[in-house]
Amino acid sequence: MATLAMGRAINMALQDAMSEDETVVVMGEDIAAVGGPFGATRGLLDKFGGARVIDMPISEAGFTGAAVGAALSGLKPVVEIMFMDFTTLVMDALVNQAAKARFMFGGQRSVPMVLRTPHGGGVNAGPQHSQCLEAWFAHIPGLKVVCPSDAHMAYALLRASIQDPDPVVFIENKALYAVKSDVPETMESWPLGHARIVRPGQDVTVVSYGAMVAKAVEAATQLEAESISLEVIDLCTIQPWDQKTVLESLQRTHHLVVAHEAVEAFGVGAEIVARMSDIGFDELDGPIVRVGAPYMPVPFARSLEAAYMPGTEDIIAAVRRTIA
Amino acid sequence: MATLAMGRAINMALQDAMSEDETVVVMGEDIAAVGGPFGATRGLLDKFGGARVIDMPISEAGFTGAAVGAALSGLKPVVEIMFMDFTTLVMDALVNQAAKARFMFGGQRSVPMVLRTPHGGGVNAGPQHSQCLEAWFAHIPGLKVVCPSDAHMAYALLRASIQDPDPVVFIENKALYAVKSDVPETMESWPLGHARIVRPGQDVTVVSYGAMVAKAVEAATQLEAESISLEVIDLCTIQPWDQKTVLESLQRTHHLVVAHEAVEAFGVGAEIVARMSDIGFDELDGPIVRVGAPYMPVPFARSLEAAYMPGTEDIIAAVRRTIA
Amino acid sequence: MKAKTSDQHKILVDLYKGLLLVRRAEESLSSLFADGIVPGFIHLSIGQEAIAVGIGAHLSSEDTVASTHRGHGHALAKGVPLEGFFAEVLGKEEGLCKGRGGSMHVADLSVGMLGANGIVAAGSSIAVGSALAHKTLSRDAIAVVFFGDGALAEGLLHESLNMAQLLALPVLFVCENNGWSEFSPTSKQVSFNLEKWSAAYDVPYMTVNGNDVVAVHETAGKIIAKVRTNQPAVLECQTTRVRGHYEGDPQKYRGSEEFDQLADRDPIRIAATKLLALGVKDQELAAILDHVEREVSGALSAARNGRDPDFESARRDVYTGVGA
Amino acid sequence: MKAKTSDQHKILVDLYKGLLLVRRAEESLSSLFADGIVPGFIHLSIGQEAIAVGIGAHLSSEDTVASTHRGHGHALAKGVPLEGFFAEVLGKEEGLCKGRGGSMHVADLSVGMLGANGIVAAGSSIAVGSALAHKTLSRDAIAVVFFGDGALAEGLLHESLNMAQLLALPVLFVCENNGWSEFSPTSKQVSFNLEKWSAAYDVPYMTVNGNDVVAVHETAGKIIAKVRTNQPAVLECQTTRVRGHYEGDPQKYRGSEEFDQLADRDPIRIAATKLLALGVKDQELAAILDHVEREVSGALSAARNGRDPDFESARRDVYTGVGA
Ligand SMILES: Cc1ncc(C[n+]2csc(CCOP(=O)(O)OP(=O)(O)O)c2C)c(N)n1
Ligand SMILES: Cc1ncc(C[n+]2csc(CCOP(=O)(O)OP(=O)(O)O)c2C)c(N)n1
Ligand SMILES: [Mg+2]
Ligand SMILES: [Mg+2]
Repeated sequence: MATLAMGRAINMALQDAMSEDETVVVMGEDIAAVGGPFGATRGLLDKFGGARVIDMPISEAGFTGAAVGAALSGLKPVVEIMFMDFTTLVMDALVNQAAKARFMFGGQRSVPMVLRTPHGGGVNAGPQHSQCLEAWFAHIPGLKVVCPSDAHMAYALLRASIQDPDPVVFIENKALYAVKSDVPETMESWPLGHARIVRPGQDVTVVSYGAMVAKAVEAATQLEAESISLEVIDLCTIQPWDQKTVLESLQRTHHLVVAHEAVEAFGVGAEIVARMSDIGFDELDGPIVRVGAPYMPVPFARSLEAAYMPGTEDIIAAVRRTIA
Repeated sequence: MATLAMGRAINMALQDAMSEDETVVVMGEDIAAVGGPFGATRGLLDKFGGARVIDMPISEAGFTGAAVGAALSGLKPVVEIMFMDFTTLVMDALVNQAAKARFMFGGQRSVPMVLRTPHGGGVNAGPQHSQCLEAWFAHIPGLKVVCPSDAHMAYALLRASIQDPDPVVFIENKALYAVKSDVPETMESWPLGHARIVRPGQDVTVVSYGAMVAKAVEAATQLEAESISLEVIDLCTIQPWDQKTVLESLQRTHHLVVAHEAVEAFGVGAEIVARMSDIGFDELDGPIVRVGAPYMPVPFARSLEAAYMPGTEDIIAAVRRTIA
Repeated sequence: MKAKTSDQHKILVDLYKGLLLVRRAEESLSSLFADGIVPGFIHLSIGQEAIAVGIGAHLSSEDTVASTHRGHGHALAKGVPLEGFFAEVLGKEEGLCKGRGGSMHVADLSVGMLGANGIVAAGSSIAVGSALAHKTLSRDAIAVVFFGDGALAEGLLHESLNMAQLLALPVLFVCENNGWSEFSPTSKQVSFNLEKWSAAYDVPYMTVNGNDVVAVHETAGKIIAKVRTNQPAVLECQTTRVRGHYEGDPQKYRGSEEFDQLADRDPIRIAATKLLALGVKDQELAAILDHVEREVSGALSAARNGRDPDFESARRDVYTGVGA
Repeated sequence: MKAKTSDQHKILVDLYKGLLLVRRAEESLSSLFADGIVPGFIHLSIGQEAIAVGIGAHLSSEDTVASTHRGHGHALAKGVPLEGFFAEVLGKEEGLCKGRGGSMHVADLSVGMLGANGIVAAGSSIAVGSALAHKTLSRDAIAVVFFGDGALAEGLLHESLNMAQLLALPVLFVCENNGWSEFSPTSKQVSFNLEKWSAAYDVPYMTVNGNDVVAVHETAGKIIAKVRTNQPAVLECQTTRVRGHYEGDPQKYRGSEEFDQLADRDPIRIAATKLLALGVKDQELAAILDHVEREVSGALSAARNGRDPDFESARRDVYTGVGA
């Protein structure tokens, strides 16, 4: 066991993917010589050269569209969009082109591309550099949506995302880049569409992803003292998501909490609740409670952002409410 | 009582709004001399002149951004985006600028603009001219989202949307443009955030909006024969939505179906279910069943699109399942 | 000298055939559309065929083409099979895209046709990416993007031209300038001159009479030679849209003088005149027409006999390899 | 003659004061940032102040300004109150935006400051819309958008310039060309020449040494006179970024020769030299500095004493008039 920061794990996954498959290229702003604003692409230029590590102008729509064309023409582009808020600029390329091409061309060709982008608050980056928009992408047939919770999963899921033949939106919580966690000596890829039970438990299932997973684990630790046992599930892939693992857990615990950093209203949690309260209706011994951000843009000031961010306390409150 | 096509009602609402308030301007592609591809702006140029009825180049991002700047500077722009699929091009203007400006400027100024756009299938317009994306906008704090179900509501809600001080995404199901329905002699505005019980009933509540409302009413008519009584609610406003009306209905019927034309997964219905299965948990005598499109782009061929579109049959099946 | 003449002769005969093929295919679709047999809406390139045909003659099946909503000519000139083309536009299982895309999404990756596109200007970044793949994978191929004059207002085109020039990519940007953007003259939508615009990026620019297939072929030959050295370039083709923006458009916004001039500018008439001047006999021309006629009607009736597409296999094509 | 000199003198003294104000405000923020007191990240305009100051001197509070991530100078030169400015950047309730936006969203609508912006190039369309409002509402005002050289790669800028020219709007496009786009030279990101580019749109263009406040003031005066006649125009200011892209950026990517040249191009030094040449005494300059110094430190300490923003009132400002 070694420990690794999530940013470093992403960097390793990119390196390994590029070593293994010559058609993998990376594209984005300041990703080559500089190695990316968060360092995710550091060293790639030296190792793989400018033909595969491509600095792009500030033309997000243009180079994401280019990635679609490249993916249709034999490359596997991994695009970096510096902040998830900027994915607002690339929605046509992702939604009308990448997501639909395979389907609307009659299955002639897949679009093997990955769009990496950081979301999330906690660093006072303000309303236009913090938003969590994963729910958008999960609503689009043809896209896959992935969000790792730590270094190991970031490596494993990014490898799988790059290997995947379909367009994947790969979301990195920026507060996790510097967070170190244990990783095995050799890391392998983790299949898309499979959740992971991070911590088994009996009383309440907590489904989460990304940075909220650690907070759910923390809630579990705190509630142990009261003999409330949480089963914490890391969704890993948001679309297609692992309904089976969640349902089986619900069948054991009969209580469910869904937690994420994104705004609660119309967020990813809504789908999980809606699905489970349908196929799992007879299993439910209490309401499914969601934890998510309040209905407001991510505010800048330290005190405001701290009040805004959903956390361990909120998960604990949700657990209490579902078993009340 | 007169009867009116929805397209005509929208045209009247624009006319009346522009007559009443000189700061209302309309902007879009081919909306002036031509009156808009769906005729919604017909006659406005003659009546209000080129300074207020403004043809724009094919620059959706640009003119939606301009609408934000205009709204911050004293106008009330009503922007037309020709197909909802093209809103992929204006997400920055809507999400990072319009939605956040009031909040992030400390409440200094509101952004009174409306973005009108048609969604929906049924006319074989294919994968890039049919998508329903309302769930995206409903997830964005600061935006309001409205979707009328017939001519009267289109008039009433568009008037309210233009009067509203905040940015409103106003969604028109294109299959309804030519559909005529009864309207009162004098039409007034209908407040945003208020649902409407279109048809009272006792056994199952069906919540819906846009083109699905008529299908829900049709389902109610058909099920009458079996003495199953549906209460059909037209949501009218998707964000902020009328939780009170829905909850009160659920408290009477104890069964809920939510139906829309958008893809079911991560759609608007998910939020309604999630919310009601939380605050209405104790009221539920059966699972809340959703009706929505399957997880695929909107296909082109007639037979495919017909199979794709959720309809009355699906609502009836959902009703049977929740009371089973 | 004699050899050269007969080469020229052969080339011109082929170009003429190409023109007739597109023309007759579209005229057939036009009457089927009027009869209600073509679903959705279709945009015809009648009057503009010489551009697709003159350029297409220089392209191999490794070269890639990104097209527009008005893409029938581009597809046929790129060599997509006629029957599969018709079957697609008619929404049949035998269509190139299994009837899922229709006229606006005709694609055949096996011959380098990356697809028509429902989003104005979207092809430009797709072509840039395709060219990037050609170059990165050391393919001796170029990418061609067709776009209309109205599309010049889209920011994406600017981003694409800039990227192509920065990265020295083999992309040919072909502007089909027909003076119209839907129902409005493009002069009201585009304030800049394409020649000067290209010069600002230091991108080579040529212009040609887009209704003269010989001129297009010749000029395209020159500029494509440049593009094959990884120098992106712009080719502006002055042309005429004969039909409405889409079929069914009554074109009330066009003056009769404009229509009067169309006959003289008919690409087929222009080509026939040249052929006759080269000594080709009337009968030979008649024989070509006859040949094309039979090809078209054969393909069309085969296509019309096609099956309705299979819904379940469509559903499985949202992601790759989901299997039965 | 004498009057003119003393006018000039007075103007130059005011410009000099303006420069010092921005400089000292930013230097203070720089050290507070190093001490961990400023939340988030800040982009300083040190070395570029003459542009904001020279242009700002021509603007009334009816005129509007749309700014960038590097917007402190634009805000201060537009006349936003210093204390509210500092309080905002520090995330205080007393901030211009109640601490919700921070450095990247400083706005003060009461003086026509439409906001800094976290999205590169977004200000351009906002300015176009603001100018549209000025014109439509017959206000004798113009809109100014500032943007960096890197922003030229964004398609939105192209759309905005085209719209402004088509609609004959009073917008001044100011390019602050500092040669850098984050950590990369802009020469690698923008393939075109702004002068030729403007010419393609027939938009008047001027260029000026952006480090010489007198030159900026003079040139801006001329070009703004044109803009006030509803002729959009481009002003390119050649300038120097002294600090890193953001505070904390070690600038390893810049050579020492570049830094060596910065002192000679310091706008304050250049202005001081001119003032001394006009006969202004050293003491007078010292007195100005002293005055500014006191103003800045007074405002800053007041701002630092501000309160944490109120979360509940922030939440209420998502929509207008939600009330307590
Ligand atoms: C992004 C986008 N905006 C608007 C439209 C609607 N639309 C389809 S074709 C067209 C006009 C295109 O004009 P031009 O590029 O000159 O092509 P032409 O139709 O003349 O061939 C418009 C506005 C669209 N399909 N996509
Ligand atoms: C749409 C968008 N893309 C990327 C960024 C990240 N970013 C912030 S500033 C910047 C460079 C801007 O360069 P320039 O326009 O020259 O302005 P300068 O920083 O030199 O003042 C980038 C890429 C952003 N904020 N918005
Ligand atoms: Mg055209
Ligand atoms: Mg710069």
